[in-house]
Amino acid sequence: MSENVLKVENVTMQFGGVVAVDNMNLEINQGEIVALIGPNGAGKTTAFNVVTGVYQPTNGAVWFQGEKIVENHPQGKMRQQYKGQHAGEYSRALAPTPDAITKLGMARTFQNIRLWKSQTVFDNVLIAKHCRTHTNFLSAALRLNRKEEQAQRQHVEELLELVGLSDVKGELATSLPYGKQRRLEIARALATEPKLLLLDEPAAGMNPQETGELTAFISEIRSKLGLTVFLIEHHMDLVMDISDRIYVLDFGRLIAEGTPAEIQNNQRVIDAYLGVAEDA
Amino acid sequence: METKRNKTILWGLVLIAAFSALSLGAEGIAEATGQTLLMTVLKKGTVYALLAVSMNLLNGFTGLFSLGQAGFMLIGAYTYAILTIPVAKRAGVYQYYDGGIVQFSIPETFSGVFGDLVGGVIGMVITLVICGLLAAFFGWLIGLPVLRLKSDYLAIATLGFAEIIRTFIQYESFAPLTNGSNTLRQYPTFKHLYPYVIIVGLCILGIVLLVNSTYGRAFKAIRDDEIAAEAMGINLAKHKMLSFIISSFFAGVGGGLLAMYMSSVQAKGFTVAMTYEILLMVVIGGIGSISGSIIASYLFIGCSEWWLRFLDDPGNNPGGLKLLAPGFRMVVFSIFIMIVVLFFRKGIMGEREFPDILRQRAKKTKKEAAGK
Amino acid sequence: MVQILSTLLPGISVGGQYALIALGYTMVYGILRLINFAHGDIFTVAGFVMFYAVTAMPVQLAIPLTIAVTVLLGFTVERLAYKPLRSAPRMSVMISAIGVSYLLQNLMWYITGGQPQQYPVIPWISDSISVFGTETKRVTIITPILTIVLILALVTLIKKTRIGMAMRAASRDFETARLMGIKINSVISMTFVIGSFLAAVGSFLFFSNYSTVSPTVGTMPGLKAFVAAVFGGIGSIPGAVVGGFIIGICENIIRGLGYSTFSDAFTFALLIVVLFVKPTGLFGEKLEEKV
Amino acid sequence: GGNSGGSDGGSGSGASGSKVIKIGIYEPSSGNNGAGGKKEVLGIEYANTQVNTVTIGGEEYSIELVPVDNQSENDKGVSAAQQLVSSGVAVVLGSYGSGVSMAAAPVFEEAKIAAIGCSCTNPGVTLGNPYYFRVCYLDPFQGSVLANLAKDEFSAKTAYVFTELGDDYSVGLGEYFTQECGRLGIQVVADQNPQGNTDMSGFVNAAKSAGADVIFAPCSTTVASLLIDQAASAGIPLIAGDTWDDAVILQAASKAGTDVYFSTFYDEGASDAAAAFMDGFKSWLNANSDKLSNNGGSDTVSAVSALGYDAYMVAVEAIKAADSADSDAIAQALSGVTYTGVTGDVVFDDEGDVDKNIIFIKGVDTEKGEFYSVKEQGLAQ
Amino acid sequence: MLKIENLHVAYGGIQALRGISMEVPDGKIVTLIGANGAGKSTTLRTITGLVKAVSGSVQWNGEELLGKPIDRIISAGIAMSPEGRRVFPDLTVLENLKLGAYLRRNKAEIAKDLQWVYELFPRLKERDWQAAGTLSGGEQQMLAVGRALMSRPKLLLMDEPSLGLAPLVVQDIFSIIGEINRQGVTILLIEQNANMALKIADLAYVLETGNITMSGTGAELLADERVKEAYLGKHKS
Ligand SMILES: Nc1ncnc2c1ncn2[C@@H]1O[C@H](COP(=O)(O)OP(=O)(O)OP(=O)(O)O)[C@@H](O)[C@H]1O
Ligand SMILES: Nc1ncnc2c1ncn2[C@@H]1O[C@H](COP(=O)(O)OP(=O)(O)OP(=O)(O)O)[C@@H](O)[C@H]1O
Ligand SMILES: [Mg+2]
Ligand SMILES: [Mg+2]
Repeated sequence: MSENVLKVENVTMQFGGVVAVDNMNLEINQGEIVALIGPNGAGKTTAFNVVTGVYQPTNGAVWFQGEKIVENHPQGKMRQQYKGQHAGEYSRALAPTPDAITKLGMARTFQNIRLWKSQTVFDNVLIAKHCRTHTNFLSAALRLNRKEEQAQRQHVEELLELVGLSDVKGELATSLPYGKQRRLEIARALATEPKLLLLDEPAAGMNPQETGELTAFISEIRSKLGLTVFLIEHHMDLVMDISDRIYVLDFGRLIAEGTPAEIQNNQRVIDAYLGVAEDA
Repeated sequence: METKRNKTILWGLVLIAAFSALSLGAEGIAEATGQTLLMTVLKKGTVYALLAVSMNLLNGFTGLFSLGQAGFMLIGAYTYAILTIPVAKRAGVYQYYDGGIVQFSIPETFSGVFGDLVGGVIGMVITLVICGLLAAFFGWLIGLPVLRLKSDYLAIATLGFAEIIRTFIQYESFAPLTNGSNTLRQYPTFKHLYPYVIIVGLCILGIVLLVNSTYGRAFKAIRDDEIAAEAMGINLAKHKMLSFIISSFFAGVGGGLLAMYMSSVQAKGFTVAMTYEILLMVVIGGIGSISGSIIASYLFIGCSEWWLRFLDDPGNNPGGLKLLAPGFRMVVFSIFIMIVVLFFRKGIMGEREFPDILRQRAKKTKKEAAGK
Repeated sequence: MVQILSTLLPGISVGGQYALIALGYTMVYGILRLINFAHGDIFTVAGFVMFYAVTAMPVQLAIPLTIAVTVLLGFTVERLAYKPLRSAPRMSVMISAIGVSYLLQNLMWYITGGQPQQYPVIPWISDSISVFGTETKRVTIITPILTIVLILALVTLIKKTRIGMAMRAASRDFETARLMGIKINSVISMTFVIGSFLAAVGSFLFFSNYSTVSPTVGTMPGLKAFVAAVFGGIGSIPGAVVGGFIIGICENIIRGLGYSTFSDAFTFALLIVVLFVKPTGLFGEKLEEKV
Repeated sequence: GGNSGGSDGGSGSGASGSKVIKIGIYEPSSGNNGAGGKKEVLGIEYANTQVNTVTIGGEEYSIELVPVDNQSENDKGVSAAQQLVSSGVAVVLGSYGSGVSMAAAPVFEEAKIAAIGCSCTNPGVTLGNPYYFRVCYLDPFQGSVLANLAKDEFSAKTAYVFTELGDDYSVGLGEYFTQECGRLGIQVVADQNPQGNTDMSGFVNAAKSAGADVIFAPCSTTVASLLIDQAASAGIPLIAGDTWDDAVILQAASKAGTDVYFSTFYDEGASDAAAAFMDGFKSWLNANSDKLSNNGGSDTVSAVSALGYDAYMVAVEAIKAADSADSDAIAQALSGVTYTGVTGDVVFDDEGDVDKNIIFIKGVDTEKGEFYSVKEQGLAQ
Repeated sequence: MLKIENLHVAYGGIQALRGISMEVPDGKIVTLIGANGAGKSTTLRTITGLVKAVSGSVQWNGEELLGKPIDRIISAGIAMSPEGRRVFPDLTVLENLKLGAYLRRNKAEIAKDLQWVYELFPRLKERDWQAAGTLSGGEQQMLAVGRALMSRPKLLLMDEPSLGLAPLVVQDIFSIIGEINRQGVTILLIEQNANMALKIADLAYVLETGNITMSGTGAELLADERVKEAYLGKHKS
């Protein structure tokens, strides 16, 4: 079963005249940790947004577990403005909302933390389980779904245990320190029972010490839950430590792909992104 | 955990029973002492409690800023009146339209089967449910185009729909159905307070249960952060619509109850001002607090329609002052509101519920006891 | 021709009045993200102030006095009812605005006894003139012209001047605006001063046309103006103006066709259609949030 | 329960030791009809200064007025009415505005307290409610009479009927007017003003292009003053119902200089009693600045004040006839009361309405800035 | 010189700063490091007046800043690039930069500084028409720093300027910090990237749950075992 989990096929994302992602092609296999790196404004977050359904790409397609989930071609005003390639190849407009994609088994965290502010740590995770409930609102209100609810709460407890937040589960999410909020975001994403986890700069705002802890944590959940992880990060310690493969993006274009060792020594990547390694 | 969740239903029913019994007793005392105004104010407060809670579900729990409440109430009120006016009285009510085109009355139909009292009550309750369903249907219809709008745009669009509904109800060509601009009246009403308490209590219990269910949590997630909610697999369109429809349903039921309370309805009263009033109650009670909405409704009604009335009477003027005069009451009342808004920013209850406060108290006293 | 003109003229004139009031909404919204529900009432107060002022002084004095009092009122309302809520949730400020509206209406009721009052005749602008054979007041012609002049001035102020830039900066993020050295309280007061000034000017034009002031007379034009602001994209100045004129003209066409029952409903229906196609109004900024 | 409500209320001991009987005033003093409501109250208050005691069972009772504000709104009216019931009034007067009266009717009926409407002209107020009475004529009659006026006075071939959307008084009166026009062969063009609209020019233009000889505008004074201004420029005369008997109209019409005719309940020249009321009321008003300001600042006598006066007097007659302070007894006695008031004779029919067959028509003398009596109009045979 | 003495700050009941004292001498780079939630940002926000202190004193060249309105503090020559970038999302890049110079009047000099900022961050020049809200995270960070520079401050407060920046740009940012410092600007820097911060800092303080627990020159702290253990990560230097 060498079916890849995620395949991005000829994706171009254009905002007016700005080409944020330019003809991107990449594949992620089952169980891998793949990093996407590149200079600021290279289009990494935008690529995530396309994959998760927040943006509809201008052209191209996205496959998830062998199924085409997103597809588009330049339409309307874009037809003239389009600067990318493969213009004629796609004809459908397939644009599920993010929630539909999440239900398929993909979950993400955000570059700027987006927890539900007025909710407790526990509820933040529990709410994310909502997409896996089967009861309708009437039976939920009348408490006819006790078994399901019970099971969900049990799962949430386990997740919190896993990410090490059990002791603060009753507190408001926003009262946590930054590092723990990041972990909570991951726990919340895990609650949707994903196969593929997308992390957008999970170590931003963390000091090297905390980053080290996070690195270990990501490896751990990958092996425990059998996840596939796709992450964006600027902390090279983390990236080089845990990635199986790395894609490098510059001005929306993939400029390199390879193992950490290959990337670290790729002159193009060094010039565009890494710089002379001082402490990376 | 499980037992606690069962308790909500049980406690709710017990509370409703207790309050109905209480209201029955109070009514007896009020009648004996001639203080019937208390009952009237309580009746209205009860109806408004439901209206405020249903608005809170939308504005407070789901974060959808809607100003269409009066429109849904209007639908509820008219549905109730149209379906329950006794056939014999229709000619008098629809005086310009030959008795109108609806020639049946649901309570009367049921009276025929179950006897006057039981059948009448069954008919009235069923009609209230129909009020809710019809309002919910319109909620769905309106929700289709407007729910994609954000914050203030949603507010003005829903407000607009409420106005459109009002115009259509008053439209001459529909008058055989709606009686046009004229008053609908002489329909059956509940004389006592306790039926209001029971019906409103059950409705609010339903909302409380919903809010604390997985769907209610999803609503709150949408309120706190739509983008995150969607990314976590919550279908925005579906859940917003659900909240909107449920809120409309209860606004419709509330409208039906309000019609009963007023004993006559006329579309011209259901203006934006009514929506604003309910919104004030919601905010004064605390956005996102059901017990807050309930408390605020009673306080609001009591204050605006009862306790301050003496301020309107020039006869009460102290000394040579000429302050007290018609209209002064409303000035004082608006100042009250401003004070609450400015100095109790989170409303009376904030986002807490009444049981939370009790729990906190208990914790505190426990702690104090332990401290000693 | 005369028929068309006689429907169009009032439409343009009403549209101009809506536009002037709508500007007040839009400016305040643009900076505070606040629907200033009290704006329509400030406009009504301006009407009453004028009414009482002319009983005591000549019109030439009453006009500046009215403007001064209205501006002062707008300023005071902001200081007392909105400023203390600067860090409160948006909903609280909105409720405060509803509260102020409630208070102003009740206060006017209390003071005037609810009796509609005849608005004084302002010489020259109330004179009748004939345009292409249609009898009308001079104010009908003046309104759109004045509106456009005021708007041009306003757009220049906001786009080209320092204070304008400060206003736009403050509109999203008070704290950071402060960090730039912007005195946001003055900026906000300025907004209210301008908005109230426009409301006062609007009141001269409006009441000269419609002659009666009563405590709730401002509610409907206020609401319409608000709709106009949303229509054009709330926060957008040209939007408010275009919205005002479109609504004013459409209303009068509908009436001209004999469907007055639906003129309000139509206004709202039109609004909903526009919002359906463009969820943030004709010229509204997209409220897209970058994820 | 609830049946014994207020039937034994209505009496008590006053501070001075003498007995007191309370008369409730259920009127708006705020909201849309606040201005009109206050004038009605003035008539009642003036009446109270004229007759402030009544003898029951050989004992002298002083009459105390209990006013309450129904805010011109149906939902607020219910609690206001209940307030009166709670304070134990023996009989109620009011209200200006048929809608609020209908909203309160069941409250009074349940408490078995009679209510006497002063100026609420909608048939629905008294219909089917044995406890509601009124001293004014009804809309069907008024509407028909005004149609006749249009024909007699203006030889109208086409009339433009302008009503207020959502206002039952306005729509109802318009409806009756239109029906009678059909009988009289007058063509009718109708239109409705949406609530809160202030721009009337469109309507006047429509009337003009329809070739209307007259505009019939049963509407509130607020809308009226907007309309008059516009109608003046088109030169079309206006006819209206009883609400226009108000100083606001006088000002507006004088300023605009146009022909305005309206029906009214009261004409000071109709009888000696009417003239006496006029004089007495004016000097009472002028003696008290508060009252004067409640009357809109002028001493113009509104018909609703006269109706308020008559309603009060009828209530007093009923108390006398019942010879009891019991509200239900007073209600029973009311149907038998006959009284000659300043607005004409009051004799109640089975529904509790009075039968009047003549309506006073007044107009505005734009030069003098005064109302004058045009004629007494009845129906064409 | 900026001198902080015994500063206490609380948010409601939460004590964020519990009596810190520190100095930022003229012309130096001073860095403040510490774990998440230690109170670093709070310190900067108190200096600029965004947060009210409970007690203590903050003196800038002898003038007490506590209690002064923010615009007064800014016009005294202090600028801050805030945590989380806080660019004005609706305004263009150019307008954002111009707002940085809001209190300055000399148009010619403003234009010159604009060129300077564009040289420091060429990306901003490319995008000067774009609404700042649509910039990528890193681009926004550049804008925030550029905007602070536009006021030509004497004292520049920087709250995690390297957050979310690409490694290459992080290096750039640090060399820019060095550069503006050489031009005479005093700098108070907060960094998670303690390693680099300590390298360029003349003076450093460690903040732990509202208290200053260590201080010394950058080099001293860099060599300190406890600092290494807690902030620099175990496995790499
Ligand atoms: N909604 C939008 N409208 C216009 N331009 C956009 C929009 N979203 C992103 N962009 C542009 O697209 C480019 C890619 O942005 P993106 O956020 O994907 O960068 P990134 O690689 O995630 O950078 P960083 O590492 O700084 O977060 C940027 O130049 C940005 O300005
Ligand atoms: N607005 C606020 N309301 C309540 N508490 C706050 C607020 N801002 C900060 N705090 C609390 O004050 C303490 C210090 O916060 P501060 O932001 O200064 O930390 P920091 O050192 O800058 O951390 P980070 O590295 O995460 O930026 C923390 O405990 C935080 O939770
Ligand atoms: Mg990014
Ligand atoms: Mg910080």
